Amino acid sequence: MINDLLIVVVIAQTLTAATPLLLAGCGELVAERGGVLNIGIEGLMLTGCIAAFAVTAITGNSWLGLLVAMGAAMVLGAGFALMAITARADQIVAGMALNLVAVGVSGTVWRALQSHGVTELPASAGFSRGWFGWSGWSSFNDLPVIGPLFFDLYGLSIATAGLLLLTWWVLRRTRIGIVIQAIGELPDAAAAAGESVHRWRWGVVLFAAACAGAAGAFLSIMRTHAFVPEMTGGKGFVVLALVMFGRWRISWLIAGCLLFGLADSVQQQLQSLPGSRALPYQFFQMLPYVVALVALAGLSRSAPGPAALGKPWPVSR
Amino acid sequence: MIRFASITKTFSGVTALAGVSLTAATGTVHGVLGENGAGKSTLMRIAFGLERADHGAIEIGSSENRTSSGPRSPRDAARLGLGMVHQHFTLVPTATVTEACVLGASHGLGLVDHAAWQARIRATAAMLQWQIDPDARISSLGVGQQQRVEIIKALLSVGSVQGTASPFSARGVLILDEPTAVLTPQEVDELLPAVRRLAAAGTTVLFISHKLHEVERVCDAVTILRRGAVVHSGPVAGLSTQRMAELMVGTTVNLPSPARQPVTGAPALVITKLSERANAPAPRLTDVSFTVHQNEIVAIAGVDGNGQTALVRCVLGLDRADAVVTPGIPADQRLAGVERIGLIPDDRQHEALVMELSIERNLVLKDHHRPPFARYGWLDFAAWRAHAVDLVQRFSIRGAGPAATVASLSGGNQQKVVIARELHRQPKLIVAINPTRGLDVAASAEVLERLVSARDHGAAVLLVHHDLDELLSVADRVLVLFGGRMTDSGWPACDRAHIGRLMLGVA
Amino acid sequence: MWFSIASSFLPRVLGLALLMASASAAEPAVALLTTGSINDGGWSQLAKQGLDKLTAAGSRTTVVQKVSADQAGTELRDCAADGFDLVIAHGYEFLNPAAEAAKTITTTKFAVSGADVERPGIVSIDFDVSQASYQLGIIAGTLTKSGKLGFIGGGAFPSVKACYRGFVAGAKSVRADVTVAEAYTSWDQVAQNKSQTEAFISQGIDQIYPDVDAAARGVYEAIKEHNTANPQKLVWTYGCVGDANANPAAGQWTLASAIIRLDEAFAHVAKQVRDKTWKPGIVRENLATGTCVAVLNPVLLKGPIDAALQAKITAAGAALIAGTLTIPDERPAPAAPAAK
Amino acid sequence: MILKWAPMSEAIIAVGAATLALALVVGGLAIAGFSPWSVIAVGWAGIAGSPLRLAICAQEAIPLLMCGLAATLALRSGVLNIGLEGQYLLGAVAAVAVLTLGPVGSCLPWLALIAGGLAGALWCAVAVGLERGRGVPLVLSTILLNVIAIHVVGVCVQGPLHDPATAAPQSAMVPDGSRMPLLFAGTPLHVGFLVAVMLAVALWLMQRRTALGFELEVIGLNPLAARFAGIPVGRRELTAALGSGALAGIAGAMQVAGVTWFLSSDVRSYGYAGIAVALLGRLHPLGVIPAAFFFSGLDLGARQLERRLDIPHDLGDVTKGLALAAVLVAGALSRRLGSSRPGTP
Repeated sequence: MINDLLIVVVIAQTLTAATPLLLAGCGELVAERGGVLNIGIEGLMLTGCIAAFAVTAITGNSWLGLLVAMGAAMVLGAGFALMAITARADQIVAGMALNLVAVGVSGTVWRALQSHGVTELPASAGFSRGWFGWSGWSSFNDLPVIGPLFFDLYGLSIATAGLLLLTWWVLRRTRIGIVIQAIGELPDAAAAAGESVHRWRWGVVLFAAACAGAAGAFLSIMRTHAFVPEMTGGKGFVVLALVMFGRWRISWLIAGCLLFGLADSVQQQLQSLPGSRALPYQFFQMLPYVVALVALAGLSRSAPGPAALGKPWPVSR
Repeated sequence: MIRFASITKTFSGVTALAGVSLTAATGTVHGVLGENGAGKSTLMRIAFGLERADHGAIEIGSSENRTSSGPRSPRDAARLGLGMVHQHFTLVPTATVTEACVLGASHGLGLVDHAAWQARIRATAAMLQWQIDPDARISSLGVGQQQRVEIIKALLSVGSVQGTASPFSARGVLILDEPTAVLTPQEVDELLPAVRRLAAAGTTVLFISHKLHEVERVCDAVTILRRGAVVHSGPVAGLSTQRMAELMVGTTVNLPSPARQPVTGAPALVITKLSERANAPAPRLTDVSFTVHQNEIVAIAGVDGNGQTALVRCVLGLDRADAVVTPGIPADQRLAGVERIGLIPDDRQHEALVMELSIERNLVLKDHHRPPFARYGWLDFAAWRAHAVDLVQRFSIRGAGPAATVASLSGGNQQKVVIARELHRQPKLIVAINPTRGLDVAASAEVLERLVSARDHGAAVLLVHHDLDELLSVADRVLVLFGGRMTDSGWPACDRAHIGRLMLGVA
Repeated sequence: MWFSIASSFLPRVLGLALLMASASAAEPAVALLTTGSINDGGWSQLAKQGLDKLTAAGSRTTVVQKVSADQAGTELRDCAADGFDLVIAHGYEFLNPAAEAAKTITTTKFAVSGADVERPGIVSIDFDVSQASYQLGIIAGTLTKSGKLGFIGGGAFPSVKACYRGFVAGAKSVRADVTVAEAYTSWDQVAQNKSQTEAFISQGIDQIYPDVDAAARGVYEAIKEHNTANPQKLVWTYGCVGDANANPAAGQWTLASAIIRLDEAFAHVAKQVRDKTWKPGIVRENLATGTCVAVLNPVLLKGPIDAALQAKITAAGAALIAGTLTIPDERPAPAAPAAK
Repeated sequence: MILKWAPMSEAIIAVGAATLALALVVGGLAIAGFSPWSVIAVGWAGIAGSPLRLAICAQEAIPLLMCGLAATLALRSGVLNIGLEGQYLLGAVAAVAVLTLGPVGSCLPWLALIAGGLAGALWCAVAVGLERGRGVPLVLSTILLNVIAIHVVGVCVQGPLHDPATAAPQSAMVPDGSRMPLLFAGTPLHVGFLVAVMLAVALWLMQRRTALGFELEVIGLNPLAARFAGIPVGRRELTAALGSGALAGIAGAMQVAGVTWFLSSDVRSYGYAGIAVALLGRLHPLGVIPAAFFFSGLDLGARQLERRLDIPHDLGDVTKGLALAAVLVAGALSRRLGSSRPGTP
């Protein structure tokens, strides 16, 4: 059957692997377009993982888990905004502090959950494949090609596609996009137009945090139905690299995430081939990262990025 | 119309405005004259809602719009019918003209109807008899064009434009903050009639300036501020420029008078057929040749963005180019050469000074690695201090002493630090780019004085300057750069108008 | 300074610790060092459970988790200084640090579990899961329809490689033409393991044996998803180290688990310390000692694992214990001692 | 990254922030029902309860201190080297290669440090080369190179550096004769501690008293002004980047030569922690020393608390993050309030 073809499987896996990257990347792209570099995305994703898992495991309500994951990430994101925007501290450092706190808090919460015996999601909880479990769609799963590549994906994968489209549209066609461009390129211009630079930057940071939280929820309550400490495994840092790789454009971000997902998916297929053991397995595991690096080096000189990226505002002299 | 009534404002104990009252009638152009620090900008920031007055009232348009202490925010100002064009443009370089106008002139968050906005921009431009491409990127526009975008944006923002109807309104007030500071004479000649057209259509224009002849040409009435207080207010007619200058400054200030000398010095900088590499961005420098002799100030005039930056970078050896000959500086020691040139760069805060460091450290910056300031790479701070104390005194740098940060100094004193560092070694060649930018009249005069004195002591000075008046007052020779090519103005047998035409490439 | 105030409390706290130390002199005091979190659902969690049994038996115990090789020396010395009679360093990474610690510390005995070589002064507990994995391989070789099997490891550690070796040998013993794909992922990235499993399934692999601790959850989730959607093309799986036969995700498709009875192994060493029969060397835990065994999923005994298959597994087990059947060992001879 | 040097107020900020973070966490534990006094007493005993504990604390501070110095050198010069993590690992790999493949000898640990420094600098040079040659931002390439470095370690300990005696992915043991000498017998503290402290002092002197240090500071504060003042900015930045890579590499080499004596695929890196330490030390080479002790003390104390009182040691990470956040906010506020404060001469 056509759906069993390697190419279809690899593409489907690529889409799934790219989903958390795209989701968190979409938020971070908006934040960076608005001039805020948050290297704490890794920590926010981890926060999303544990918050979604904890709430879903305790209440059995996956939707609540997803919401709380976004909310918890936004709370930490607010802490970051307080440091980096309101107090005008260095954004990179604030992001590092955020990562440290998030790793520690998620570990502590996990310990607390375990000491109360909460280590599994209830059987019925957690999102499954398909469009958030709407049964009507599942009959399309077996359609050739579009079944596995469209109907049998996870709900958040589809939602992410929609979010990317919406973000692209908002950035391109609405005044929101124009203001975000202004606060990222020349915050003084936005201020002169009567817009509050701080309020807008808070907005983009909270949006990025919500996206990262949702990406974390994808990993824990949707993709794997489990939590393991540090299960994000550096994906948040990959997201940062991909946003820069994507030159702060949605279309390039999508290309970058898909390329990374494809490399990951291909290395898994390669590892399964007989004879692959002639090479240490670490060669395969580093493949996606090497591909990303080579792709970057192969591209022409990358764009400089938003002019005010990483710079506190107002600049005090 | 707009009326300020007894506006008072203090910043941490320092009075910026002391009971300033001013009335600009509907459909007039009202000049606001004053030196830097006289309070013009503060008054306008209060009018535009960026600051709040401590006391006083502002009345805009008609009596029902009266507010006790002015608009609360720029948005509020726009609602009241007040638009402002800042001296420093607030245009996002990556945005298009349309996007810039949408950002500044509307406040919704929703979908942007690009077609409608483009129509409005075209209509407004047409009425001012301007050509504007709404899809052009701001970064691709010249300064004059950018200013037009700012004016259109301000007009659109006061909400008086409906569809393609007239952008002018009886209640609209437009503030132009030093609008001619960056323009060529020809661009000024195009701007001033447009200002008159605006007034004729019913808009009230506040014209902030310190250029007397422009006020004379365009304004109906003028208010002169000095140290936060009104020293004169009344119609322009019957007020001589000499009187205006006296009111503005308080005393008579003499710009250095061009004491022309016959060129006797040896060539200090010889540029022969300088061309940028083929892949350089436009305007690409092409076949630029000139010589600067000792005892001579050669001024380069030109509209910003015609290759001045590239020329300076090539002369300094920061960019590679063909055929630069600088006597005494081998072409391959490009960066070494920078140290020997006395350089007063355009943006002193970013290009010359390290704001976070002390005056002392900034003064030693170029010499830090040689004796007596360092031996074998090891620094001798005692020598630094002695050096700083000496220069602070010689160049009368006023501040909290050599250990104070440069950031704590006023703009004029910051520039003095740069000049002290660059000129105390009596370099053979001095390159100065817009050395008086942002300085008040007295400080400007002092800076130009220093350049002339250096010239008199034998230095060759290459001066790139945006202010044509100041440039003409000190230059021994004027060259004009247009589109990357250099033309000799034929000094001294030429006049302002001729230089202006050369700057626009229409001669 | 509040630090000096705190230090006045110090003697009291230390006195408390000493009091605890003398509480039960009969049973040895045992400390456990783990590489991972004691709630990792696998290797480290099982060790904690093993330790808990010792606690129940009256030993004073402590556990130090998430210890890296950098910190191992400190922690080993700490445990010795706290008067523990035995430190079980649970992971091959601790072999060298424990051997180093044993050079200077004689009061405390060190046992390294999961180590495959002998080092002077310490006990290396070598868990040979290859025999139990061989039995799992028999099931896989018998039940596979495609003839394609898969093995996923978290990293190429000795105990992991042993599982792979046994599994391959067992499968080939019943069906010579089977192929076993081998992939390595991560111990903590659940999503990565799920993707790897999906990649396996897409290649027609229908028996998957994971040795990735808690991240095996990803493997089971992938199998649950696949089997729910394709009940006619079932994929079967196994457990490793811990008993995964009742795992909540894919319990009904988990045929058997090759488990390590860490509690028994630990009790064994603890008993030697108590009875003063402890001596350095390598302890081989395997099918014969009853600590590394295959456990069939009881709910599937009437289904896929029929009586004939069960008999085959039992017979192979007997042969492995008797030594008439050996699994090819690609490891070097254990004779070579560490460089001095 | 722009910070001014005013030692006393910087120290007050850092100490205040650390105390605040500790107080918050201990207070949180008090709310959770733990006696704050026993928490402090047990934690303190774990850090400094005996000379041995102090020695352990110092030993664990070494890699943090070295990576902190590496971060200080880079960040002060405006070079955003996030790649310390990978440079540390490559330094460890090179050191193990020297120590286990070469002959045995007391000069070998020092050779290993040199090799580690070279390897760290080389790994950093890859990133710098990509930036200069291909325009790949340093932040981006180093993030990717950090991940790649972990796998490079894996490849090495399974391949060329693999210990043939075991199937485990780890290197052979460093022979006794090739190890870093210990500072005090009976403690694990090795002479690398002195080396690290001397490097801190050397770095401080370099930054404060040499023309190179002054140039790096100017570049860090305003690269454009540096360029216009005739400082060869590109070359100086390269010096800072490679220097920080070398320091991180030496950190990895020291850890292998002095503490672990072998390398496995599960090796731990201190690169990111080093950046945090440097920031808590307010990017001052001497401030980094107490900051490194604070971090290693937190680790030790948290592990003690977990063993004795069953308090999750993850709270140590939370404390670090809070301290960093507090120091950041306090620094930003003091900069804003004290913008007219005279600088140091």
